[in-house]
Amino acid sequence: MLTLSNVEVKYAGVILVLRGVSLQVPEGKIVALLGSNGAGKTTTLKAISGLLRTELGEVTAGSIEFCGGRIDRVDPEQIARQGIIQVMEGRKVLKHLTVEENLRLGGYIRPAAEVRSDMEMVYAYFPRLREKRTAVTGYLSGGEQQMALIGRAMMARPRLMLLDEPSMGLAPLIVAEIYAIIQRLAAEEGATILLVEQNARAALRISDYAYVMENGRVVLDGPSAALAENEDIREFYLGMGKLGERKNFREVKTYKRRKRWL
Amino acid sequence: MLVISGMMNGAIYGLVALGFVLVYKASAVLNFAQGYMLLFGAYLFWFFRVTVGLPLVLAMIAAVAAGFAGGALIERLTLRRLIGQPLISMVTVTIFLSLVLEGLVSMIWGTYPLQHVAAFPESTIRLGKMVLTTQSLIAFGLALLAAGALIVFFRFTRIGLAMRGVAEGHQIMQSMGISVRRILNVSWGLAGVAATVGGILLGSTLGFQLGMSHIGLLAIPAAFIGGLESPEGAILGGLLIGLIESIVSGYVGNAAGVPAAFVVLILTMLVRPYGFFGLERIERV
Amino acid sequence: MSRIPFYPPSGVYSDSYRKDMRIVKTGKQRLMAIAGLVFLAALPFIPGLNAPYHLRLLIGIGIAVIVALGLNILTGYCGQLNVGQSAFMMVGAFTSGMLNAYWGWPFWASVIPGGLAAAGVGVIFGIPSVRLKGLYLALTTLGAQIILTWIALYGVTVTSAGFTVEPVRLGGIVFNTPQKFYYVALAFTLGMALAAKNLMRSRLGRAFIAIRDNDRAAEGMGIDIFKYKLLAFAICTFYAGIGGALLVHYMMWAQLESFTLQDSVWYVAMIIVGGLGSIEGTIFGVIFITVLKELVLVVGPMAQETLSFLPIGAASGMMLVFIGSVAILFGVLEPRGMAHRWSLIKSFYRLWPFGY
Amino acid sequence: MPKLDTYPKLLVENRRTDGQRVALRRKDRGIWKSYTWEDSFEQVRLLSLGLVELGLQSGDRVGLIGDDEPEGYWAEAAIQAAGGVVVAMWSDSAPPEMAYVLQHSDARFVIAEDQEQVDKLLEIKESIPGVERIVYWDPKGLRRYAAPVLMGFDALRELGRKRAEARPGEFEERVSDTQGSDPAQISYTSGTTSLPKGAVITHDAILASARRMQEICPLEPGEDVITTLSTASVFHSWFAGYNYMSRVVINFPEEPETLMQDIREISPRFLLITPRQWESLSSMTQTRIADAGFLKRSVWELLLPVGYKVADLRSQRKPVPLGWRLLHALAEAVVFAPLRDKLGLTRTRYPFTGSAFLSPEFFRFFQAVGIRLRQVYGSTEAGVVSMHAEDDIDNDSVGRLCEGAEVRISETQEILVSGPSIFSGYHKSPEKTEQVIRDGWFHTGDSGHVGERGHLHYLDRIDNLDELAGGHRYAPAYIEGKLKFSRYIQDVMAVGGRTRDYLSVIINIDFESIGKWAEARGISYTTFADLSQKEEVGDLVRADLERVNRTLPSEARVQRFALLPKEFDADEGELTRTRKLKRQFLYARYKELIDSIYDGRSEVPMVSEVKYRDGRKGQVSTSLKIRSVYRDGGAPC
Repeated sequence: MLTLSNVEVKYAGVILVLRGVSLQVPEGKIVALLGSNGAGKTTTLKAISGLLRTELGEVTAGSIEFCGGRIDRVDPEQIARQGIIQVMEGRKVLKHLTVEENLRLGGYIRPAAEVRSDMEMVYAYFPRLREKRTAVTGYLSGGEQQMALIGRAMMARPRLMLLDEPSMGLAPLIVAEIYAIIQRLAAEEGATILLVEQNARAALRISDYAYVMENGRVVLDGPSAALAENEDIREFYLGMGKLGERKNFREVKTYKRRKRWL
Repeated sequence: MLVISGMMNGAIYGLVALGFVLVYKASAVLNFAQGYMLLFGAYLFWFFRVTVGLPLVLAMIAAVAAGFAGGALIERLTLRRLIGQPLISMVTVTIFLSLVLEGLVSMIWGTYPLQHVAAFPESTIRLGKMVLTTQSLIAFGLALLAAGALIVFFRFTRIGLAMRGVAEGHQIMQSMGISVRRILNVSWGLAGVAATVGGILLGSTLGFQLGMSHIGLLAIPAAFIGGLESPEGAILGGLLIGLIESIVSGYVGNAAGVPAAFVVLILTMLVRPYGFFGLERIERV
Repeated sequence: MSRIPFYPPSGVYSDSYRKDMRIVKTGKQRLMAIAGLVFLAALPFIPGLNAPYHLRLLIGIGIAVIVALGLNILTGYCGQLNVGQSAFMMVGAFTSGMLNAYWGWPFWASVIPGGLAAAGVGVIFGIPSVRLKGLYLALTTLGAQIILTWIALYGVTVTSAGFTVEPVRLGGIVFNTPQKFYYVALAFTLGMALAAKNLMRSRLGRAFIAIRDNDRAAEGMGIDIFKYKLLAFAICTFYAGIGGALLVHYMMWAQLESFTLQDSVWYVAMIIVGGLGSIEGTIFGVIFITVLKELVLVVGPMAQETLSFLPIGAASGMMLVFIGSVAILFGVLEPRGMAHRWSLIKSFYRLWPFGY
Repeated sequence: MPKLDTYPKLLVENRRTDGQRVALRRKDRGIWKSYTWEDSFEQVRLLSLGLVELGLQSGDRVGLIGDDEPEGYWAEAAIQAAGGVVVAMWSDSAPPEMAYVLQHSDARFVIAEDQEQVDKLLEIKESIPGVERIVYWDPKGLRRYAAPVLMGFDALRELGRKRAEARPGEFEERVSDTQGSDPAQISYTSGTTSLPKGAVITHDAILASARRMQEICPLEPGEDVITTLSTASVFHSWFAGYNYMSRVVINFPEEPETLMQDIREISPRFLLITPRQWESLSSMTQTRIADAGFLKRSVWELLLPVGYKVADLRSQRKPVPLGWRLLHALAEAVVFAPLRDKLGLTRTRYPFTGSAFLSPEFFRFFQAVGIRLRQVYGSTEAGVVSMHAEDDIDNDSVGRLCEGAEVRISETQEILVSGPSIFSGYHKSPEKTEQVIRDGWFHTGDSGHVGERGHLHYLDRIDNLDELAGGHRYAPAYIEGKLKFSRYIQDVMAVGGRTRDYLSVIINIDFESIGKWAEARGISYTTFADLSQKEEVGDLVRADLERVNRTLPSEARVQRFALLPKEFDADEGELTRTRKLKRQFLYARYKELIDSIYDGRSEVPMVSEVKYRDGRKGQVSTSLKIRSVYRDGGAPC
């Protein structure tokens, strides 16, 4: 459905952020994109959704195809109309508008008739949003905001959803709740999801395939189950020290062991 | 007597302030060129009416259409490339725009006042001991009408909602498939219309001359007192400013009106920073 | 091989933090700095350049640099917009002028109070807007411009018509000719520029930059936003006041016409074109816009004769349009101004033979 | 005047004559902190008396492990001042290696740098009962370590201070007791064969080598130099001679990682770095210029040949005609001088390479750019044997013989050395000493000959010298050196020997530059293993092989090659600490690969077992392609 081959992204023409990233997102699957801060995960998402252009970023090499058509030169609005909706990190809701207005805007590109029925569908998924319909989203709790965001994205009936760290800054319980909903979305609505996450454990659990990125390049990829077993992933992303027991901060060494991506 | 004429002018200021609010609501940019768009719109109307010789109504429509096109053009040429840039560069560009507009007007039509043209039949009506000119009555009516239309537009239409969304964040809206460019274009176009209509009315009452841009500056305090975000606030702010301006210049004389308006602006900023109708800014870290 | 900074040249190292922070690090730089100063000082005596017209232009640039520096400190470093800079310049000019004309204070005694007066008035206008986030300062400064011009016109009778001011005197030398006044202007400009440069490298400068980039984070770090924004505005208006005082003592005549709203906009254009947040940028911007204005003043009237259908007064309109659009082009195409272009050239030279 | 035949004596002398002059400098948080001779003296005095207080007698061995920092430098002098013998170890050596060395040299104390080394020592604590105390100088992270055996530098200095008050003058007295003939340090050479051997080196031997270096490369007091090699390498002790004997200021880089930047800031007069570092410098330069803009690239391509021409003429001692001299002056100003400035070598009069083979191409490249690169030949056991003098550089030799170094060539073309600078035998292994020292002559194990201008020519290690089935003799290091000149190849091992009739090579690609090359051509890759097996990368390396083959005699041409999916790594015992190939170990480990190369197979499944730093094992299985240089595998076209 979505294929990136050798995508290279530069900010302001100088700073090389992505150095030849290639990945595939098959139809109806959940694909996870792991990596530490600054590995280039969010940039990859923004390259796909075209939002890079508003930040002086541009795709300088390689290509991004979505259902056959190339979309790396297309305006963000057109890309969204083709069914790729990005849920940005940091719970970027429209603060001063109410939940309902957020959702209505979400369905802006859909025919007005269907907006009403879609709204019901979202409320079915997120009952808590129904109570807070008329509240100004600025005053909602973190979890509720995240739900509103995902709901807003669902309003556009996307064929591909780009979720950027949905679990950031949320309590574990709410993270579990949101992940459950994401899984239901993929199962019931057949939505394809590209999930960017720091929380590797949760992401690996619900995704079918996963890529690991490090300073602008994919350094490891494979089925999520296999990756969860991989030595280095356990060491560096799942915080499992030697012999599988959990690492605690007291043992942190002042020197850094060299990663062996062999 | 001063009260009435103040209210009349106030309506025009309100209308122009509406244009200011439109731009702020959609792109959080303080449009310093609003006063000069008024000037340009007025001269356009004069051009259609006198040099081209169109009948009154037709000239007005042509001027308004040109006003819309002018506003949209400004957005298209300059602000479009600044979408990702910090706010400061957008605001400074509007400041330079005011220079360019003033320059264009003085280049095309020279710097001396133009021959007087009345937009509406000139007659006076006596109401009790007060003499009212039809001009200002029509202006008053028109201003209220425009404000009403805009209020409805913002509350209930899709584009209005989208406009309020764009002010929150360009990227968020783009990610939802809403063309931020088109929304900004429309909002600048409407601001152009408001400025042109204001220009026509002001021109017909005070005459077409460069000084009009100075009056146009009054739109800013009017909009601010109203709260920068709400159309109703802009109209009420305009009326208030009109009132103050006429009373102060009546008693103090020598055009004390304009500075007085800004004194009021600064006072309101102290008392109610978000104006009477503006909404509290939500800050979340 | 990690990214090695290639400046200063190899072999230059500092064994104390003071040495590390010096602006002039290498011998070559010191040489160039001295040569520059000597050239500037000797300028009035170089036959080719010392025509009165050139000197008047240079003095104008010097004063404009001082005022623009103040504006860049506020807008470039602290992120607040000021559209009434020439009004505060006027306050400084008239205060220093009146002190001189009516109380007989010599220039040296009246210039600083002129600056302080401007800063005082600035603070009065600044307080309401500085409390708020966003560009409200632009509104109050616009208001200041209009209110102060009105007061000068109608309020204080003496200033409306303009009054004479004695020239600068220093131990017998009367600086009344462009040759002589050039040195006063040069001294002030260099002094204020150096002060600005070091100011911005100090703790204060860093606080301004923090406020510009993310005022919520700055507040979180314990920077009292209100105090620092007000301080930045005070410095900006102080610079304007000094510039005003200098202008008045140079022209020996204080009048309203040289402090209009249009001038304020020119100052804004200068720092946008020159480069926000850079001292060298301010100097580039001032020179660029002033030269452009002179050019149009020459071309304008000629154009008026040739294109006869243009109405009277078209020349001034042409200047507005021409320079206004240049400023817009810079604002849109090169937001970081000429200073950015200058730093690219410098790095190209420094990185030779490598590319990065 | 007591005979100044040990570094501590020189230290005492220097403190007396110019106590206030700067002796050392260290970069700390961006600023170079200076230490005067007085400071150095004070530090060494307190540390030495502290050690004596702990029970150190003269002749005892003390281990020293850590990066090259002033504290280590002072510790070395303190041990020698108290008559002790320094046993220096590489900071990145693995715990079992350290255990063997400490046991073998029965060291009584160990001075370690930081938490990393302390952790390793604590791990092997049971196997080194002889060590009574472990002293560390960088306390970061060690605050909660309760082990009684641990002690900080401050505590040691405190002990020293107390003892100094109790017995004033004891330090000077102990220093003057030491003799030049006493052993100064035991250097464990990792050697390319079995277990490390501990070469005992006396003060006289070190000073002799140091004096030779200073005769050929004299430096004035107060000039700046920078340490580049760890305390464990014997070169470090000769280098310290500059500090003690000519009072040259030694600068210590902040971290091993920031070495290149610190070199640039100091622009040292004398600089010795390993061949691997010269190779990476040259490939960095070429990559960066290739990435630079069109103008810079074309100027470089235009003027480089001028540099080559003049360098060749100079090394053949021919006069440079006026035309070329003018052109060279232009090239110097436009490209070479700025380049040297970027590399930080503007004021470097003596750029040196040593301890391993560096192919002539590199010498020619650096000389073309105006860096008069020279070779020093010597070893732990033999001391400094030969060096290039300023005006007498010949790219094919390893320099003119130094005064006092007598050299003879045995019938098997082996270089024999004798003179004051050779070592006095292997610690606790007399039988190994006999093998190597016979009637005063040390058998270096290197093959070579003495040229006509008194220059020593080095070919390769004796046991590496090999010959093909057809009887053709070849030196693997020579071929490997030529191949390493290409910026795409990081390491290479030549394979041949009597049972084979042609040569083949196993290559480690340079991940960074090939990665860039691949990105530029849109070839997507993920890991090192994946990149190394790409068809396009194979062709790229084949082009380099053909280039080198053209310069080799036809029988010695490389026929087949394989790109290894993992880098040679010292942690797995494949390289010595100075990055030299451990050939026997590699032949054994990759036997299956080598056999399949010669069976003509084009693919071999390879499961290479990877040892993580904390001892855990991991498997990496890849199918490794074997390619032949000439399509038909037949005779070279």
